Amino acid sequence: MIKVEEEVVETLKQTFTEYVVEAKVQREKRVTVVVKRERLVEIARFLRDNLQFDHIASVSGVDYPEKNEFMVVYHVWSIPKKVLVALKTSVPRDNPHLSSLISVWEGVNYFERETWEMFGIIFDGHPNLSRFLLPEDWDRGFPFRKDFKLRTKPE
Amino acid sequence: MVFSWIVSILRPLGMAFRHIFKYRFTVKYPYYVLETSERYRGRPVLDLAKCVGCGVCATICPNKAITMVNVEDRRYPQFDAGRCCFCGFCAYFCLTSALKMNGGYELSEYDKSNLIYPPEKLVKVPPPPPERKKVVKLKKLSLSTGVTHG
Amino acid sequence: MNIETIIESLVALFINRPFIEMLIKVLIFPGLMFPLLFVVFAVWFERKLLAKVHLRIGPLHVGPGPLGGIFQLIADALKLLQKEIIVPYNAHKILYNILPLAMPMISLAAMAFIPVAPFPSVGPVDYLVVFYTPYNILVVLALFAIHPFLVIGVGWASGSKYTTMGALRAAYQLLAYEVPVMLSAACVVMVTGSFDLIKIVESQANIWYILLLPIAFLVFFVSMMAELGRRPFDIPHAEQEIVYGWATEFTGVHYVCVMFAEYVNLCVASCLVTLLFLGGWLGPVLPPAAWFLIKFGIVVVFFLMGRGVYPRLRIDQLLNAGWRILIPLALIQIFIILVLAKFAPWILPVTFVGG
Amino acid sequence: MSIMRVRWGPQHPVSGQWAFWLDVDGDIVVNMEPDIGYTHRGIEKVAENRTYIQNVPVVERTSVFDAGNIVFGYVQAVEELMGIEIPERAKYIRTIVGEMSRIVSHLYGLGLLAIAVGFETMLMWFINDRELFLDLFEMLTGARITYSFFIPGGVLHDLPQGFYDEAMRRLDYFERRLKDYWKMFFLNRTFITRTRGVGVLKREDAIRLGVVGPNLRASGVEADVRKDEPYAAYDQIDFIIPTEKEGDAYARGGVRFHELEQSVSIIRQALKKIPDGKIRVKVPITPTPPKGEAYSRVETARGEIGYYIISDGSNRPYRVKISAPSFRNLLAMPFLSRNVPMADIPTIYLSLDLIPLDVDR
Repeated sequence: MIKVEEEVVETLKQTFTEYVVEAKVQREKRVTVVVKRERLVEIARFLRDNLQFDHIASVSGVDYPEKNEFMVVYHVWSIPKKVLVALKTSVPRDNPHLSSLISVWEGVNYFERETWEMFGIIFDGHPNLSRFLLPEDWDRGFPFRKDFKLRTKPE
Repeated sequence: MVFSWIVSILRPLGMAFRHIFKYRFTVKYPYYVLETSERYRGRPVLDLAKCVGCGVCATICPNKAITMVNVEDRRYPQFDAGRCCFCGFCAYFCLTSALKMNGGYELSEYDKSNLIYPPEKLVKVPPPPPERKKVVKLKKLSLSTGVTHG
Repeated sequence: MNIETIIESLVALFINRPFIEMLIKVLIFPGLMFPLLFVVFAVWFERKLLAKVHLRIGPLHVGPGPLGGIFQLIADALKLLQKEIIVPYNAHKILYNILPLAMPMISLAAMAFIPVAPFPSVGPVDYLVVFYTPYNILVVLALFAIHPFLVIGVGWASGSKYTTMGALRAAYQLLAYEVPVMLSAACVVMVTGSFDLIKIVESQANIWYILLLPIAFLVFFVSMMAELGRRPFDIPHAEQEIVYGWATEFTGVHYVCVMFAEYVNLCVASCLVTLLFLGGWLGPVLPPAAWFLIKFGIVVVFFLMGRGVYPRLRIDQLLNAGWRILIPLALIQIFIILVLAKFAPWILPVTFVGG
Repeated sequence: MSIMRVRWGPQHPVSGQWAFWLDVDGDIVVNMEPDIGYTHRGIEKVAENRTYIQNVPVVERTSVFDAGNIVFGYVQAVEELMGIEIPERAKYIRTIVGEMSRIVSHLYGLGLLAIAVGFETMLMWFINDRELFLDLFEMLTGARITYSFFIPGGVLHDLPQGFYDEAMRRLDYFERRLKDYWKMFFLNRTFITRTRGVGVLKREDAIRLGVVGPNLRASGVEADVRKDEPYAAYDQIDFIIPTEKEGDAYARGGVRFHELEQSVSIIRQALKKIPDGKIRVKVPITPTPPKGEAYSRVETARGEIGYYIISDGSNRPYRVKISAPSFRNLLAMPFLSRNVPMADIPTIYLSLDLIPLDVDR
């Protein structure tokens, strides 16, 4: 039952030995892969072309201020294999640059735009990183970061 | 081919004419009100005798609509209808079932301060609909006409 | 000259048969009062009928008992008349103010040429008609054809994107549907051999043209629906696409005028359908005016019903339907008439020269 | 050639709470850009500041049209984090609520599709029959629209007395009405003319853009979380996934319509098979799941919703990412609205069943 997932993990580990930090089967139909950001695009393209991960499910940013890094998680579903892979990569907080995966999965377009807007992670190569969900004149920083000060309602 | 084309244009017309004579669904609200179900989540009502002041309702409330206030050395919930999202968790998690959801949903007020229900006000059960209003029961659904309400 | 002679001369001037007849014709039955009452009733009836089709109740309050909501339109109109007239910044001020007022006038003018029932009188004809001319069908259709130009003018003068789009759509649609209207009316004229609506009705004594010329009836009805902009052809308004089309910017009295004109047009179109194809006032037992009103009412119901049953077409589909289906159908009908004239001339009420 | 830039919304009869920028050449739209965020409430951030159970009504507000299935995903993710297995009966009740919610949502969505082409009757009839299920919801959960009914560990209430009979009667009636609807709307020539061939989304484009739900299935991809990764009681119930090949607006409406039929059958089976037992396992009022993360997928009416929840061991989630179906379908909107007549924009928009609430979160 869990064979397909292990196969994915093994293939990834063998192909990108140095750049895969961690790859494991989380549970049935869930695979977690942590990679280094330098080769993110190649690994993503490998996932799409060789392992049939074709359907982007979500892109989430996670803020870890104490580790001084952001984690960007791409969840990709494979329609033929019926497996979800979580492709994680960490980005330093003081220089949040990451190459965009829009050339691999076109569906990440708005997800990356949202992640940029909410976390300030700059996706190099993204065609249109402009204000999306927030107002045009928003100047209070990046709201989903942990150090964003919430304004409480005046009593 | 032409026949099915004509049928597909004329049949909806016939069906629409047939529906003219079916029962209406609308409930004329201010004059008629619907009977709510037993579990209907309107405003919570407090039973002072049962309340032990544990504060579970205030802890679980997602919108902080319930705060605990002191009344004569006892702690009781105070309810703010303006913040309530009517999830019913306060009543569900209440340890002694002192809080119960009541069917009363006519909670609008002219003054915002009236929306805050201190314990002594929260005890009162919302009054039934005024005399002029007629309570429409959930009618039995008739399979031929499709009526569900009056 | 004392006051009694003045009163007597005034009485002689006004209390006489021709003048009272004229008053009835101009102000009451086919004239002003009839379209006004029709608009009030039609709007209410449309709301009620659609509500029934939608399984709702419809308007309920302004008006007595089962006629609840019948005065809603009057209340709405009074409210709208009190409203400020907002002229958009980009608008052409003069045209924007004049054209909407001209619209109901032209519609009412078309109404004046329509005979509705026989009525023994001392005037030029024994019929209930405000202005009589033997070419009245031409006049009515010509007045109808002015509307597209007013609409284009209004849309342009409002100076907004949505009104411009709506006006251009209206132009396409109304101009495209002029042709089938004319052609199908021409069928009736051919069969009757007269441009006179009265003669057209009288010639249907044996057989109504809806039975004799079913294709022409279909074409005429559908293209009239398109001319009026009733759904499924309400593309110039198309609320979901261009807000309210060419009438988006109108407020207050302008809006009242535009809506009034639309419903008077509906009245004129229903009258035309009744007269051309349903035998007008002909019918047994009941008085002719009653027959006319009954048939007229049925036609109105079918005009209004389209809104409850069909979704709106797209402009290209509409033009396709107009140019590729309705016009050929009308031409086929003309051909059929010619064939009938050749082989079964006893069916037609008129004898063709050489037929 | 001159291009006119038209702003479509947020004050527009059919735009909803967002806006499109349309570049229009005559009546043809050459380019379209969504301008969203008018209802952005930051639910993901709000959820970080509340406890796990308090979050249930909050995430429900993602899209209240389909409240049952939206919460379903969240609750499952929390259960996966805490490592609890819910009782069988709760699973069946969840399935029933989820399918009823799907029916309610599809009726609303199909009605809106009809509104896009100017067909009020369809909306009214669908809204009318939506009431059948809202009454059932009121009977079962106590609320008509936002029934925060699922909590981590199970469901709030058991099926009430007489629910089985009432539901069965309503389903019988509804099934009969569905046949009428098919004749009245989907076989209506004008409706077919208006929706056939509009906004054609090909199979490979649909996958490439990451479109989900009925929109993906209307393009010929048989992908449904209920089959791919059965949750709740779906593995014990017999149903099919309706698909279409054309990928146009009519096919998308058709898939939704056939899903209504399937949902009726699923509810019937679930009501018949439902086992006795508990409806909830004990979970503390403020649950504290161990460190970890979970990604749960649920098939909502508009498509697959994904909840990515990271727990840091405290009583509040460290991060909640809601991958909402309308947000994923949104990318298809600019793609489809190139070189189409302006009149097709509302049809495309509402045939994709985009809900601004869901897009903005």
